[in-house]
Amino acid sequence: MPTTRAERSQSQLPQRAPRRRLGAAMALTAAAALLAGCAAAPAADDDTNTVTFGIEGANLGSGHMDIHSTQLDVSSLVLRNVFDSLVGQTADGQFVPWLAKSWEISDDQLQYTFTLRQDVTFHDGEPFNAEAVKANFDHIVDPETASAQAASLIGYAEEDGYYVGTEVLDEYTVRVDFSQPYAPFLQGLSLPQLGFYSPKALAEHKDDLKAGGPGVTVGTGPFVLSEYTPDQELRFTANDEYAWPAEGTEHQGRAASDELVIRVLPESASRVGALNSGEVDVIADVTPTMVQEVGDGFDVTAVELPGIPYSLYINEAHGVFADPLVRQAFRLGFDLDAAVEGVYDGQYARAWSVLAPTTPNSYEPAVEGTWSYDTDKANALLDQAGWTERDADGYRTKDGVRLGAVWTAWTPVPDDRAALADIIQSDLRDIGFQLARQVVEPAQYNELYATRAFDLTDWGFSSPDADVLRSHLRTGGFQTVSTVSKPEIDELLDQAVATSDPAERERLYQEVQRWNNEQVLIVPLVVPSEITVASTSVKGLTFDLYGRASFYGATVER
Amino acid sequence: MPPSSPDGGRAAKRVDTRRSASQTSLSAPPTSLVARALGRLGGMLLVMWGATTAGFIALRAIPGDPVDVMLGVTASVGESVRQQIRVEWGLDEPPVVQYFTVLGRLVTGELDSYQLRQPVMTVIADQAMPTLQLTGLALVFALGLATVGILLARLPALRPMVSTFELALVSSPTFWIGLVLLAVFGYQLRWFPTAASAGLPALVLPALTLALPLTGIVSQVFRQGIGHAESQPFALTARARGISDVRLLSRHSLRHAAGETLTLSGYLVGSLLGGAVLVETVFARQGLGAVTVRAILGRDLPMVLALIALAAAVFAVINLLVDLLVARIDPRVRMAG
Amino acid sequence: MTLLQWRTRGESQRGRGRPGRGPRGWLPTPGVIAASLFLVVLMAAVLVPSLFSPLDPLRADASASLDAPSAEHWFGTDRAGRDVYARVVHGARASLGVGLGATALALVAGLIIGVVAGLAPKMIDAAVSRSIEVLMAFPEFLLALVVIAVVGPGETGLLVAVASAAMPAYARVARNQTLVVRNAGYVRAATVLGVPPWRSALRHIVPGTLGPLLVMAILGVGTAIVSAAGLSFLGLGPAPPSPEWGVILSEGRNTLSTAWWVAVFPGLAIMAAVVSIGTVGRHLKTGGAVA
Amino acid sequence: MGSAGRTVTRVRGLSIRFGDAVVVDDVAFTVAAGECLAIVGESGSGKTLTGRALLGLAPPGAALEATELTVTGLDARRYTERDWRRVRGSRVGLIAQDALVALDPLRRVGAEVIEAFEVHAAPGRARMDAAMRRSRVIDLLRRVAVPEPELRARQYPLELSGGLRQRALIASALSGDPVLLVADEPTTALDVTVQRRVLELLAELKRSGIGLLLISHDLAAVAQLADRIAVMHHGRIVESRPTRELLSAPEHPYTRMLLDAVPRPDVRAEAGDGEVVLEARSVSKRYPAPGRGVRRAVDGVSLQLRRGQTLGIVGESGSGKSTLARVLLALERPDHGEVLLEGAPWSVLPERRRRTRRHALQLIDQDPFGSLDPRFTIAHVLHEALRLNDTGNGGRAGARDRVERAGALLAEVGLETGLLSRRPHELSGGQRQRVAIARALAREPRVLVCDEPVSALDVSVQAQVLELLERLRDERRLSMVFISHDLAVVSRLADHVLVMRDGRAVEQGTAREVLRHPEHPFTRELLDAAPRLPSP
Repeated sequence: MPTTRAERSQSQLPQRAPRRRLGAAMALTAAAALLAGCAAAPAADDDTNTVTFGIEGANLGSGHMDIHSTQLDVSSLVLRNVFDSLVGQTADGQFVPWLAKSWEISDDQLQYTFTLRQDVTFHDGEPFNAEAVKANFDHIVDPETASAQAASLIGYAEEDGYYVGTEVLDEYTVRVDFSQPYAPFLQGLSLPQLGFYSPKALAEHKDDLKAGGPGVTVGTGPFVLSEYTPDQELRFTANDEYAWPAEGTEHQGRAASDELVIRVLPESASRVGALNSGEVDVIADVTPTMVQEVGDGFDVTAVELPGIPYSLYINEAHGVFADPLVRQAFRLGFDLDAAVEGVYDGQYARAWSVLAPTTPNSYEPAVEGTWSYDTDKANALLDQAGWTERDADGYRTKDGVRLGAVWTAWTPVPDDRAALADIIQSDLRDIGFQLARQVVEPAQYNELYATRAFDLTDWGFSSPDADVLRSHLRTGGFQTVSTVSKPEIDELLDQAVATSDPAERERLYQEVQRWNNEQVLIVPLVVPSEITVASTSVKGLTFDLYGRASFYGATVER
Repeated sequence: MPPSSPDGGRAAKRVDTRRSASQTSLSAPPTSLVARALGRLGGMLLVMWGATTAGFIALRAIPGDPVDVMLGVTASVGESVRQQIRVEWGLDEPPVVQYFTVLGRLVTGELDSYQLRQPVMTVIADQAMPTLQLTGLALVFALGLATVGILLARLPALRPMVSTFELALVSSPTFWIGLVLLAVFGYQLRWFPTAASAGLPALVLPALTLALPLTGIVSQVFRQGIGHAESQPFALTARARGISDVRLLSRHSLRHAAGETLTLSGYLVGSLLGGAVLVETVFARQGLGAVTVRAILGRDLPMVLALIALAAAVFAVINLLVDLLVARIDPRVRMAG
Repeated sequence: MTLLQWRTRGESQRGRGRPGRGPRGWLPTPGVIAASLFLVVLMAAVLVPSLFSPLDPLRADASASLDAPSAEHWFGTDRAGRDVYARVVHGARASLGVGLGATALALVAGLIIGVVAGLAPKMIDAAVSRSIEVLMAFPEFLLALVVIAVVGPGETGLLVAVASAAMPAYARVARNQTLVVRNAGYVRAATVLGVPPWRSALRHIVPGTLGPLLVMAILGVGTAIVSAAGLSFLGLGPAPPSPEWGVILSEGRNTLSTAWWVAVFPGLAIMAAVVSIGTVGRHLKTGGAVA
Repeated sequence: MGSAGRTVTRVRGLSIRFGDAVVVDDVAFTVAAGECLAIVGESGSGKTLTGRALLGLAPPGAALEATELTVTGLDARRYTERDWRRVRGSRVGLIAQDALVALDPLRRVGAEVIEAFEVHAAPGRARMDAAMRRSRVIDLLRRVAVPEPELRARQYPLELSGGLRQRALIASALSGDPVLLVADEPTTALDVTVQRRVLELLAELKRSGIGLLLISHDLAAVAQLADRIAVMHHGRIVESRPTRELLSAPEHPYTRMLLDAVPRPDVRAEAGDGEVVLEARSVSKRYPAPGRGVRRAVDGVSLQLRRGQTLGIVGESGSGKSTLARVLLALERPDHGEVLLEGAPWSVLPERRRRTRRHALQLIDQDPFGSLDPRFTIAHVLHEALRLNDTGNGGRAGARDRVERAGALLAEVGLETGLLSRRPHELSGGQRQRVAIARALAREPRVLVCDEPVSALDVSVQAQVLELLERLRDERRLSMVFISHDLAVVSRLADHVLVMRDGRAVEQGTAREVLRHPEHPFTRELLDAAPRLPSP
């Protein structure tokens, strides 16, 4: 149930025992303090309470500053500070009023009517009202926006979409219409992607939104973007007018700190280094191995990400995977438990299902323990499938053809995934299965992907709603690797998206998960966690369902 | 020199026979400075144009739709959106039209990056600073260290050591040097911050990384140059005047070695952008190197072309500076015109 | 002329009194001997890697992830629990292969382009020389990146990229050398004898140009290995999990603070290989083995 | 000689070794103030090392021994490098062979000239002001008769002509007021006319009281200047006597050989009246000069060569001799005019059509080393030529007896067949030139163009090669174009002479006319300047 899940996921990671001798540790601390002193010196503007946050940054600077068009997690992480949503979602998955005081859903579930707060203004002084909501939603579904995520969150699609349009009923009342029931809507609304730009910014800076910047990235949030150096730094100042946090938020009124500085530090090691030396107060996107590098005196928060775990996607229409026996054998042919333990040092959980346990109202615990490393069984299955001969290199063959598949990934492959793949590859060799890996550049990957010209690929897709499965399993879905039509699963998914009763939805998605477990189309590998590490001097830091740090109530005690 | 001198012509011919084709007559009046500068400028533009054209052709040959790149790997958008983007960026035009459009926009500075959605000039201007700081400090380090190496190598006892060290530096991959420095001084000793944006202290290790192979090459070439100069007949005559070793170095051989070293240094400085790619990756720094890698991996044609043009321009400008400097040092070059 | 004869250890000038160049100056120093030995061992590792490491470079062992160097794993293990020593030994083939292959390719292409330019009419020579200049205006690494972007990553792409980056230098030297040789007395003599130009080119000019290029190439192999490692380091090298020094190195860079051995040993291997090649190459150059 | 003053240097029992090789062996000599001692020897005789020993500038690796080595009366055997430094420049000055490379090309002439003075200036007046330096430089340049010394001091060595450069070098050696000058081949790289003036300058210095140690390979060049001559051979001084005595009655066979080898101006009777084999009709060849304009390398030269004739072409360096040779050989196409070979068009033909007739006209080049591909064995070199004959005759039959024919060719030029397997760098200069001649003969030529064929050779070898050429010409009834800067050499072989200057043929005619009754002043100047031994 949601409550227990949230508790389970938001666990404090155990601190590792300090590995270095005390003397060394002290010397290092001294050095760190010295450097911190140096680094802090120019910014010693006594009264200002500044929180500094180090992030990986990914491709944020590459035109992903428009919350409506981007699909990057980092955009949400950073821009949450500027943009508020109509509804909020508490840690236990409940939807609560935010910019909307209340909402009503029609019985046929085709109309959502929102009553807005009347005291909200944008950073540029524009009032937040029904017109602003409509302008933003119109912007999201405008083809020119080329929205990669927001449009699908709102239920818009060029064909067979759910979203019909937005109507202004009066100054503070707005109605969103759907052509058929679309259950994930509130979920989507609670995300920064469906946040609100000042209509003035939308009109005047339409072409600059992707590049972003002060005066362009203008929302209603607790922080105002005041300085922006792409790929280096974002500076925010507290929005003094702010008085409209989501219901149930502990902190109230203006943000607790005066200034929030987000520094882009792409390398995991350098983020940890910066944290240890006091250059930054909080870091995000910490890898499991790097957690060990964090010294004493820091809070580590790990939140298992909802959505689809990091998984292998099998193209059953291609090569040897057409045979279900081979798919079964493939899954049994590598020691996932040992691999995940070895690569992630026990910081990430091994995945069982195509949905992560933290995905609200959907997880199927019954699939746990249903498959594990078993070379005897895998060998037997392959024998049964007719792959009985072995060639000089020890690989199985059938009719002179070697048993093998190509795993296509796009560059860059993070170290942990590469190591995981190395182990999988090595294990599969023992059962006579040759798994080759092909790492291509994103552009080339897209070419291959468009025609599904590969056997196997990999990614993880975090999402707050189980509906993410629709794009991954439904026939013809954008992220559906298999090109084989499967009416039974399509129907289940369509049913689920139109169902708003949580229990019924959960039942439907559990069925989907069991189905995948039998079919072996997606092989889940590991449930990643968002790991954030903060100095203990940081107070009031909170986390959302994705483990993203929220700085509204955060301050640093110097 | 006065062309009227009857001896002048003869001197010229003797030069011809003695030192191959590179040296020629002195009797010709020097071409006017303006004309020469214009010639150089023209050559520079030609090289830039050639390089960008080659880049355009190469990038057109690459498989992969730039629209995919703009959208990202996991973006789900329909065909009409893609078409919309294609029209917006002129990607639906025939290649020749695209070529001239891109070239025209490059010249006027209006060319926008596919990925970054800002004018490439802005991106380059923004990112040039970190790279300039990096390469600038690297140059300072390289010259300083090379001087130390050269001075140490004057002591015969230390010469083999210096030379071995040089060879090791020249032979090590830049990024590996970076990693070792990072591991030793960053993680183990913690003398320097490992975070990229921690100001000057954070610049030390990357600059050192970039500088070390450079040091090796420069000091090697410089020492060879001095050795070569001191084996020339004029060094014998100079010694026969009773001058000291120090004077031989400072008044004679230093200048001879400086010419070659400058030429090489110019080439190396031009290739620092390439080195910056690796160093910026290792140290996770921002800068043109990082932009380059991302632009190429992302098929960001406009960005790549701008970077190529920039590299060609840097190359040409540095060459020009080096030529001017060498001509200042070496009258033979100056007179060859 | 007497002066030159005194330069016992210096490089001898082409075509000028070097009658008595015996085995003097050709005596290898201990460094050269050590370097040669290392190269022999390296070549053996390229041909029969299992001779040096019985362990499988691809064998992963999740339970032995990032083990420090020990008697069992001389260079420790990487994150997937593979033996770093075995990977370094087996990586020699790819690294040296690319280094040698790329150099050979650059040499041959540069030789052909350079000789053709050197012999062709002025117009063509000017065009080719300009093109070479354009290529040289690219920083080597940028050129390699662009080539990889065109050819695609992987061992072949790597080889072609490194070769393309190195080629302009060879072409330039080949062209200049061709111009020198073309005006050499013996080529003029051949013309006067009535030797057809194509035969003169094949028998005199190409071999005459090849000498300096070969010396350049010997040293170039080291540079090529380093460039290839750099590109592999950026993830543009051979497909995983095949061992290649640059690849192994880049696998180790994020574990630098916890497991230095993954990155340090392949780096040492590159350095040792390149230093050895450089030492032997210089010795051959000054010893004048390539006439 | 009578003019000798006090002894400035005395050497006894000087030996210099490199490891086991003794290159200077028990050498003894003295030089007095105002006296000139010339050490004459061929390359490798140890004469340069001997001169260098007086400056303490033996190359690394040289072991030096002497029972006596005094410089201005001081025992120099125990000198440290520091002591030597005080001696160099201030007591002993060095004038090296080639001023183009002996002066630092990157420094102004003035700086080079003043350096020794600067270094040795007494510490008391350490700070010399610029005006003083300048006036000292001007004085020095004046002393060596450099015109416009103010201008020259500001120029770089490269901007000076060869003669001026050599004078500047002498000035730089004089700068520290030395009492002894070691002049190592001071005139070798110079044209005869310039050479003469430099020798006159040295003679003047000698008269002013400086002791001069002159080192040269050229007996004739030093004969007028030297008071005494020491002949060096294989590291030993084989004979050392006053000049006149030595020239008139040489005692040692080697000295006699050297004397005999000196080419003496001679006039050959007109020979050959057969048909015209090679003809140039007012040919011109221009090269674009750097900057703007053109340089006329050959300007309207006409000549005729009949069967059996030898046409000598004389001129100083840069006069266009070699360009003319290349035009005659059709290695360059003339801008104007035409060359005819055996009465048929030659220079106007495309190379493809010329190739079948190339064998008739062969070349002996100046640099015997450069003209042989260093990668080829001698057999290979000769086969390359022989094979062309075979294919030219339509049959490829010759392959088998090629070795035999190559051997025969070597025998004809006086070489052993054992050399066939050698490579050029294993041969001596004379041997190489013989191989080049053999290769030319392999193609059965009718005309031989010899471009400075002996100028790179030692005098003794020079004479042998000239003899060989003469013999071959007569035996094979060859016509010959013989190009040289050395009038004496030309006069020995040529029956017709053409004098070139600045690309033009200033005078041409039979050897008798031109050498006995020169009309053009330049020809007369050349004849005057040619060094010759004083008639005994």
